[in-house]
Amino acid sequence: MQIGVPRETHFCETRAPIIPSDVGRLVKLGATVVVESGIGARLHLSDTDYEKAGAVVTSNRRELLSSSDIILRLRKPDLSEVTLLKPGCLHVSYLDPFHERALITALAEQGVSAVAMEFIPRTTRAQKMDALSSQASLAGYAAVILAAERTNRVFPMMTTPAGTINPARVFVIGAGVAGLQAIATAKRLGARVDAFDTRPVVAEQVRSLGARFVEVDLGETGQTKEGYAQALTEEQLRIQREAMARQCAISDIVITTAQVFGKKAPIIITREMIAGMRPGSIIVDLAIETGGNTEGAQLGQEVEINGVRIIALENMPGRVAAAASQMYSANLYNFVDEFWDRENKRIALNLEDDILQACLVTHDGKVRRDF
Amino acid sequence: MQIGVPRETHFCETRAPIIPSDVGRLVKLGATVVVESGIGARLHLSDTDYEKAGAVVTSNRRELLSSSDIILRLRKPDLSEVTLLKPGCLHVSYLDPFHERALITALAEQGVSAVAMEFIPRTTRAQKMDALSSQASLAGYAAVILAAERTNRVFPMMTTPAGTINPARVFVIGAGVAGLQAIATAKRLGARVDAFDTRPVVAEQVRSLGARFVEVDLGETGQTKEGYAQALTEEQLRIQREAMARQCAISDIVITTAQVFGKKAPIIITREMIAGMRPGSIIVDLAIETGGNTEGAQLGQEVEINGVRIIALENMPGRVAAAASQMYSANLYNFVDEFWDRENKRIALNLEDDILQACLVTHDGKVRRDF
Amino acid sequence: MEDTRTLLDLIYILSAITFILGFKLMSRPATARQGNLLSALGMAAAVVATLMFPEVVRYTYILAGLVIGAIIGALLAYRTPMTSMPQMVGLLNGFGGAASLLVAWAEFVARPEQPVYQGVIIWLTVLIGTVTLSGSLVAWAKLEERYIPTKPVLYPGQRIVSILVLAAILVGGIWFATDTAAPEAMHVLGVVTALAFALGILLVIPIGGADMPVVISLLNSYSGIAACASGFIIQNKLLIVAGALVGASGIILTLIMCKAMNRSVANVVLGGFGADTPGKAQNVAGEIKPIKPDEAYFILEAANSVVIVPGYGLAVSQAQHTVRELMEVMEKNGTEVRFAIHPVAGRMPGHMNVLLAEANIPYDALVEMDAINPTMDTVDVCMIIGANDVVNPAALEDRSSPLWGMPIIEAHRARTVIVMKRSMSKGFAGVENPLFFRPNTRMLFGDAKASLQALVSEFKNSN
Amino acid sequence: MEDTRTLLDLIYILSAITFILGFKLMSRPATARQGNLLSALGMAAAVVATLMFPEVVRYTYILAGLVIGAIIGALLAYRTPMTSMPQMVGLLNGFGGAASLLVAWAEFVARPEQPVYQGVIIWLTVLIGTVTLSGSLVAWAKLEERYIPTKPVLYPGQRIVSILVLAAILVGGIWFATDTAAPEAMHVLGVVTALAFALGILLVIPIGGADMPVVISLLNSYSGIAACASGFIIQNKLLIVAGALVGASGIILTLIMCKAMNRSVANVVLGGFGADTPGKAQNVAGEIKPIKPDEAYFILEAANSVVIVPGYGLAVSQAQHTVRELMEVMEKNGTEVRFAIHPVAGRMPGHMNVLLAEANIPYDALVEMDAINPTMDTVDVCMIIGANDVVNPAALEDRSSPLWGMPIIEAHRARTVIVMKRSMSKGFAGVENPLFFRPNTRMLFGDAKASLQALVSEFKNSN
Amino acid sequence: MEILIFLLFILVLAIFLGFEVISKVPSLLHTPLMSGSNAISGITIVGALVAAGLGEGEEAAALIGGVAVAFATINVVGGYLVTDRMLNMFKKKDK
Amino acid sequence: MEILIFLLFILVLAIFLGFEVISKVPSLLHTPLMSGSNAISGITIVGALVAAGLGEGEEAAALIGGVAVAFATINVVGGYLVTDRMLNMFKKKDK
Ligand SMILES: NC(=O)c1ccc[n+]([C@@H]2O[C@H](COP(=O)([O-])OP(=O)(O)OC[C@H]3O[C@@H](n4cnc5c(N)ncnc54)[C@H](OP(=O)(O)O)[C@@H]3O)[C@@H](O)[C@H]2O)c1
Ligand SMILES: NC(=O)c1ccc[n+]([C@@H]2O[C@H](COP(=O)([O-])OP(=O)(O)OC[C@H]3O[C@@H](n4cnc5c(N)ncnc54)[C@H](OP(=O)(O)O)[C@@H]3O)[C@@H](O)[C@H]2O)c1
Ligand SMILES: NC(=O)c1ccc[n+]([C@@H]2O[C@H](COP(=O)([O-])OP(=O)(O)OC[C@H]3O[C@@H](n4cnc5c(N)ncnc54)[C@H](O)[C@@H]3O)[C@@H](O)[C@H]2O)c1
Ligand SMILES: NC(=O)c1ccc[n+]([C@@H]2O[C@H](COP(=O)([O-])OP(=O)(O)OC[C@H]3O[C@@H](n4cnc5c(N)ncnc54)[C@H](O)[C@@H]3O)[C@@H](O)[C@H]2O)c1
Repeated sequence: MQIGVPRETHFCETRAPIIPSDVGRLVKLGATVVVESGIGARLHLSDTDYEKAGAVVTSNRRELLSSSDIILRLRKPDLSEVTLLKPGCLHVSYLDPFHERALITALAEQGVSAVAMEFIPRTTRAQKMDALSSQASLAGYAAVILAAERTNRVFPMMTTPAGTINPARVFVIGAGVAGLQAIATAKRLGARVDAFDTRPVVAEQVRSLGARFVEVDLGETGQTKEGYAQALTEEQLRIQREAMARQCAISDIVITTAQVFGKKAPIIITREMIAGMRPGSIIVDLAIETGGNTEGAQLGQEVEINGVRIIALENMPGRVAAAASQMYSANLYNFVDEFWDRENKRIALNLEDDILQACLVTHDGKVRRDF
Repeated sequence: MQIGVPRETHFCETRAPIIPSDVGRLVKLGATVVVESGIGARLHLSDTDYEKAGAVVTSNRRELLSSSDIILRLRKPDLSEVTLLKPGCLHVSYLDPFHERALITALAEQGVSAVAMEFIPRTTRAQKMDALSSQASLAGYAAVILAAERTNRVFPMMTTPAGTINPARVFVIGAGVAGLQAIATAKRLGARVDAFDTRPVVAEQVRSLGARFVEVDLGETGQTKEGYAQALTEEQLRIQREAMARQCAISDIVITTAQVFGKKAPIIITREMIAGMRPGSIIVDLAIETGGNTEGAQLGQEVEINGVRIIALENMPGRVAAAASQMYSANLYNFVDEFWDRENKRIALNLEDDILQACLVTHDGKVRRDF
Repeated sequence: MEDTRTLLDLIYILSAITFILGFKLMSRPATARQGNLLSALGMAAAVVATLMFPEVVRYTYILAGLVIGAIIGALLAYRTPMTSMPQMVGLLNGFGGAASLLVAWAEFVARPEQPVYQGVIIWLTVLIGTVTLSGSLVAWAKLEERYIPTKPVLYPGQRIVSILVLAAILVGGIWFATDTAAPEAMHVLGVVTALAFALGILLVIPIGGADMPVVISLLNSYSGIAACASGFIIQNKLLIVAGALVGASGIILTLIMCKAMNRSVANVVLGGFGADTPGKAQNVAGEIKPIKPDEAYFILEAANSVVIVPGYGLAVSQAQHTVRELMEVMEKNGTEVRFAIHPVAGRMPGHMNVLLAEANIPYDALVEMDAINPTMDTVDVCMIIGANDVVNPAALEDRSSPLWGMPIIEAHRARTVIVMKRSMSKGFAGVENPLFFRPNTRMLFGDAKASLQALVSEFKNSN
Repeated sequence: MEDTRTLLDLIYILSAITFILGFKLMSRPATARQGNLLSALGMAAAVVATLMFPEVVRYTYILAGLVIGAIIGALLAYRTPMTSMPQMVGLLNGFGGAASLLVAWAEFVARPEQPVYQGVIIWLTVLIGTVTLSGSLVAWAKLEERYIPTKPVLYPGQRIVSILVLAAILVGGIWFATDTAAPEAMHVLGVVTALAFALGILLVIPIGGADMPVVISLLNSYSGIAACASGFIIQNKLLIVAGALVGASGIILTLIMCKAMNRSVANVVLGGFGADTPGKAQNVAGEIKPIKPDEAYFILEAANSVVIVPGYGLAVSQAQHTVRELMEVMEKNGTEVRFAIHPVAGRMPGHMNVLLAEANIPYDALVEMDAINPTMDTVDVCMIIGANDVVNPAALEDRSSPLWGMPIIEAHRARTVIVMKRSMSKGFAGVENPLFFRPNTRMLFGDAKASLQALVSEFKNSN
Repeated sequence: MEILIFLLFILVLAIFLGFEVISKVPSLLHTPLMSGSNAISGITIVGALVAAGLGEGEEAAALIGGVAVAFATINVVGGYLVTDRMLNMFKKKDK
Repeated sequence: MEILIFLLFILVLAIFLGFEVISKVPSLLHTPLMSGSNAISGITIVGALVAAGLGEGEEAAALIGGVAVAFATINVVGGYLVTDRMLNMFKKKDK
């Protein structure tokens, strides 16, 4: 079986979908691995590094796409490239399924078995291939580091001969995977950290990291059986915003990660709230790729409103591309490994498997699940 | 007595020499405080903030300089402004005395009592006015944050479903005030930290922060009675470089702070050593303002050599300007307070005082100490 | 003559000293064996000295008794499998009670005319000795799981029957002691003996098998009291001293054992009529074996290599600093301590790393799952702190489990597994964990931090 | 008659029990007072019972003795300032020895014809009682710092003289005991008494004043032995029990005290001839008072508010986690614990913050220097951990000090100051710290982490 | 009576000593300690010996005494040996 | 002799008890405990009373006994009072 891994082409993508050590592991499974030349360039990984690991390096991207039985990549494919794919092949990548109906139909029509990384279930067993988790966690880390670099304050308390510097106050809204990692990182640096989430189970997790959970009585909120948050009612959102406003006003750094799976992210920080914040404060909006939690945030930009800097850069995991590539690559390998038939050295998709049930969006010419 | 504080004019200066709360404290001493308009702008501090604290805000810089009995500032004055100063006035700022002979002669000729912050002695009693310490400490912190932001790796170890990410290795060369703070910050973030310094007493201090001290047998090194390092012999430098080369090759981040008071900083990292480092590694050179420890480092720039990024930005404390201004301002206040005659509400310089002995470089028309 | 007496008395004093020292030594693991040996020597000296007593003139019965007793005793001691030790101790104890009761009978038979106070003492010795005998027999049978059901035997009116029997014994005692020389005295004493035998059975049979060790300890104390009482009969100081030592220390030991089980003596002996034992079997095969920190300490103390598996519970209880402390004391004790971190432990990637780094646990002490699993068979103790799903063997063994196929830290393969959590509740994945029911698993219930602190104190107090 | 005897004996048994229980209670701070009261009651009962003895027929001397003794005793007890307690105990102890020796004399005078073994016991009682008396007098005088120099009095041939005196006493003993009825026996006993008096002086005078408490404890044990011996003379069980209790427990107590001082008994009593005390006065005014963790524990246990001042030594010993533990146990004990961080503590700005944050000490528990100083007078204990320069009061008081003018944490104003460091060595600034010599300062020497761990264990063991 | 008082004195002291001597026993040692003290309670053998050694005309008592000796001996011999076996298991690991 | 043996038995038990009864005493209590046990050693008063109570013809002995009573009483009364005063100081803080 040939596994093909094209180079990522998006201008702001610094990650590589696969790293040499995982190429080696795939080769060990008995696959032929073909990668596109320059795949690891932005990570300072040369083609030779990949060749040493057992990959065939090619510059012919079309050929790679059309001859591979399995395509592994990071970002969703360009619509134009779908027709190049070998019918019946397995294609694993992010697909952005809620917004890319056309792409998915095209994949189905081409007869491709397309796996959407977004749909890997959040079960304990599937965690090793859960790229949403692995990347979100790094995004949380990167957000704090970025905020620390941008702010003109220091995070830890310092009692010095020239007076005492108070610790920075960091407020994390949404304590999912990214939020928890942000809490942990800010705590490590010595900040005073508060956090909020609508899912009540999160309070214990926040405290287990030594941060304070901001209690807001929103009434019933709940979570889906997948563990995702449910969207709030308008009234609940209003109550939340009020509480958030108070907390933001005393915070130096606000990091928002609130998302509702499959929906646009809720607006939590309004312009008035920003006006109530101290000039010089920083907001990092990690939900920007699904619409953002902050009014006025611009995808890919840092804007300043009333002296408050709102950072809404895209591809936050890409800021720590070495780690992010290592993890995404491992996610891909674990996926292939899970469904690999070691005897016949080929992929064997058991359509009954609950992981595939969830993430295999097209197969046999049909779109398999609705979303 | 009028205390005048002009705005900092250097383009890359983000700090303010004084902050409103210290203005208030000076006013309480019985002084009239005049500040130049816009003094706190880059810190998001408005003129009103200063006025509220009791300062007179003026846009007339010349008038401010020529009418004040005490001038407090951060950077050394422009040679052109010296003649404006009121003879007999006290002028407190950095003076860069080893390179600014002409400036100092001018100050003496003008009859100014000029204090060089660089010469505040490193004694326990003088620590509260020791700006070298307060700023160096912040520089150490900022260097690590900057490195963390620039590297594409993460600092802490992370054992995750997608594999284990090894902690970044940070190597700190020169564990003075800045180096120690860098060690502490990197440790906090979860890195594996090694450090080296030529002064043997430092080993214990490094270990007291939980980092490893790299033992290199250099023979006799010693320190001055002020606690500063002595310059090494050529032979010693060679031995050191060898040991450093080994350590750099396995480090992801190298932070250099090695300085020899009053001399050009020693070159510790040579081009060969850089060639031996992994592409993607980072060097932050904190000694750049006294010449730098890294061959190829460019003041104010980030250059890349063989994939190794060498960061040699100036004014590192300025990256955390809020904290740095707070501390520098406190240093200035503490200085004035120390020599303030509370009965007569005026400054009273006791020339016998060991602090003044050290830092008062011109007085009564004469240059008072040699350097 | 007078001189022999004095010599004998001096030997008795020495034996008494060996018993006292023996007790002291036996309460520390390191010296327990010497203590036992010392007190055995004292016992031997006392026997030899007694044989030289001027009153001892006939040796046939003595020899016969000694030889028969020694053979049976030795056989019992060597033939009994290690697992049946508690019931063996119970049985031996019963024999001790029998001996005391017989001594009282012998004295009475030899000299039927006795002052009232002696009569009382004889009656008392018979009573206590007999209760010890029959009670011990029941305890033994229960633990052997033969002849009598292990679980509490209950019937209505239990207490009333016991109280009536006791009253009858009391009446018999008064009758007997007021005139021991009366012709019916022997019969009265005979009836008292029979009733006391019944009483012993009545008292022990309603108590469950799991509580038997405590009962045996209490009966042991009784047998000491019986020996002490018989010492008063024949006015022998050594009997009094040794008997009182055993009686008193037995009571203390009983209290200590009850405390270790988190029960009161009254609860065991009285309220315990039909009490259920804390760790009951569940649906999953196997039984839960809860332990206390001091027992966990002894397991860890003896271990050469320990692997700690932290989980979300460690974070919840914020026990990271305490676990480092435990690591330090264990390492000081010469044990190799490693941490095995499962990739999904906790609630975010790297959760455990954050905690352990905060507690300054060196990176070298961390081992990855893939590196630890192959060595798990050689690990003495795997200590699981607030983890659950990540050590669930169902992932390897049960195709129907939602965890099936997930790699886990194979804690179950370690020689002993100690699991620290607060209850039997499930982990994140919401599935039952068969590890907790394995024969080599011990559950240390409680908040992880509290349990760890208790362990650290055990280590610190023990040296 | 016989019945009174039995009654008396029973009362004696009760007194003995009160003494035993009294001892138990007195070894725990919470119950010590009751223990003392209980044993006093037992003593009173014993005295009353004895007065009813059939042998007691003359009451004049008894009454006189009791009244005079009670008045003097009460006066001594109430008039003595608290600071002179140790020497008072020594003096009282000497009187106890005197009583025993006189009892022996009285028995001898009343019944000069005694069997040999009684002669030996009389001689022994006189010997021990007299040594106790004279030794106690010397100890008292030394502690009072009157009459006799406090420091060891040494002269050549010390040991030889002592040994010769002891030999003479032995010879006298043999002479006396072989025939107590001989005409010269009384003179012999008189000479023995005199020599014993000299021996007591010889033994104690070479020991330094700082070791006197240990000596008094040992003499206390002697006086118990003397009482015990006099019990043998008049064949009184209570005297034997009480005397033996005091004798044995006194020895244990002596050992414990020596251990707390890190000395061996031999070192104190023999080698101690001229030993110098560990904490000697220095140039700076005042004296160093080293303490052990258990004493520090008692001070902290009783404190309502504690301020901890960390310094560079805390970092060196990496004791941040342990200090947090101590904070937790103290807070559990109801004590308010705050940390006062001096701006220049450590070796870099914010050094202490890094440590305390790592150990998860909440920011709320940190107080700035300016905030803590005004409240320092109300602080029960200021605990200084590896800090030195930052608490040096010379900065406030000594114009010539290089630290003059630096604001410090004014630890010296707290009620009690506990300083934890390894030695008397100086801090970064290289200047002597007069704080260590203040009357309210106690030095807890040792690595900060080890000391803190010891304190934590003390807290944990005590409940 | 005098003797009884003495015995009482001894009893009281021994009881106290019994309470004191065992204070903190790790649960590991509960069973061995119980077993060891059980063996000591076999001291009743001394009484049994005296009874079994009774001379002429005390046949019956002596016989009872003999049986008592047998029981006591089982207790003593079995008790010490069992205890020893148990303790033997706890030998410290060789470090 | 019998009585001597009894006394010896008692002595041995009492000594052991003495050793056991004090095990871990905080140094804070060293002085009070010493002082309290010192008061107990004043038990010699019992012997002194017996001597001082001797009747006719034992003038001398009784006189000596009287002095002994005085000394012993000082020891007992002073001892208990001093101990109590000391312990009074350690009263627990009121929580
Ligand atoms: N790593 C990630 O990124 C991530 C993210 C989300 C979810 N998860 C999931 O979380 C699970 C992690 O496994 P795990 O073994 O670490 O945790 P777990 O399976 O959730 O088990 C944690 C156990 O800790 C115990 N516990 C809680 N508080 C405690 C306390 N104070 N003291 C002692 N014990 C306490 C609980 O039992 P008691 O209540 O009986 O004490 C519970 O059974 C996996 O299923 C994983 O898929 C992981
Ligand atoms: N904060 C800064 O930026 C900075 C920078 C450079 C210098 N300094 C200077 O450093 C000093 C700081 O004052 P400080 O009070 O923190 O420290 P210090 O005055 O240097 O005293 C530290 C004390 O800790 C004790 N110590 C060392 N290791 C120990 C251990 N393992 N366990 C217990 N005690 C230990 C030492 O006494 P033993 O040897 O007897 O144990 C020493 O006296 C000031 O003089 C300050 O000026 C500060
Ligand atoms: N089984 C596993 O091993 C595993 C692995 C990873 C994640 N998970 C679970 O998946 C779930 C989703 O995690 P995620 O990080 O991907 O979530 P996400 O990115 O969808 O959302 C981020 C966080 O924002 C919160 N949020 C939504 N609306 C909000 C609002 N109005 N205000 C504040 N917060 C709001 C959510 O509750 C969530 O915690 C979590 O329960 C997590 O524990 C499980
Ligand atoms: N008394 C006080 O309170 C106080 C306050 C601040 C600093 N100090 C002392 O002042 C001294 C200087 O501190 P600093 O940070 O300003 O020093 P610095 O900035 O002059 O030098 C930085 C470090 O580089 C080291 N160094 C020099 N040459 C080197 C080489 N070839 N290789 C490696 N390292 C080299 C020096 O030893 C020093 O530790 C220290 O001893 C410090 O403790 C004292």
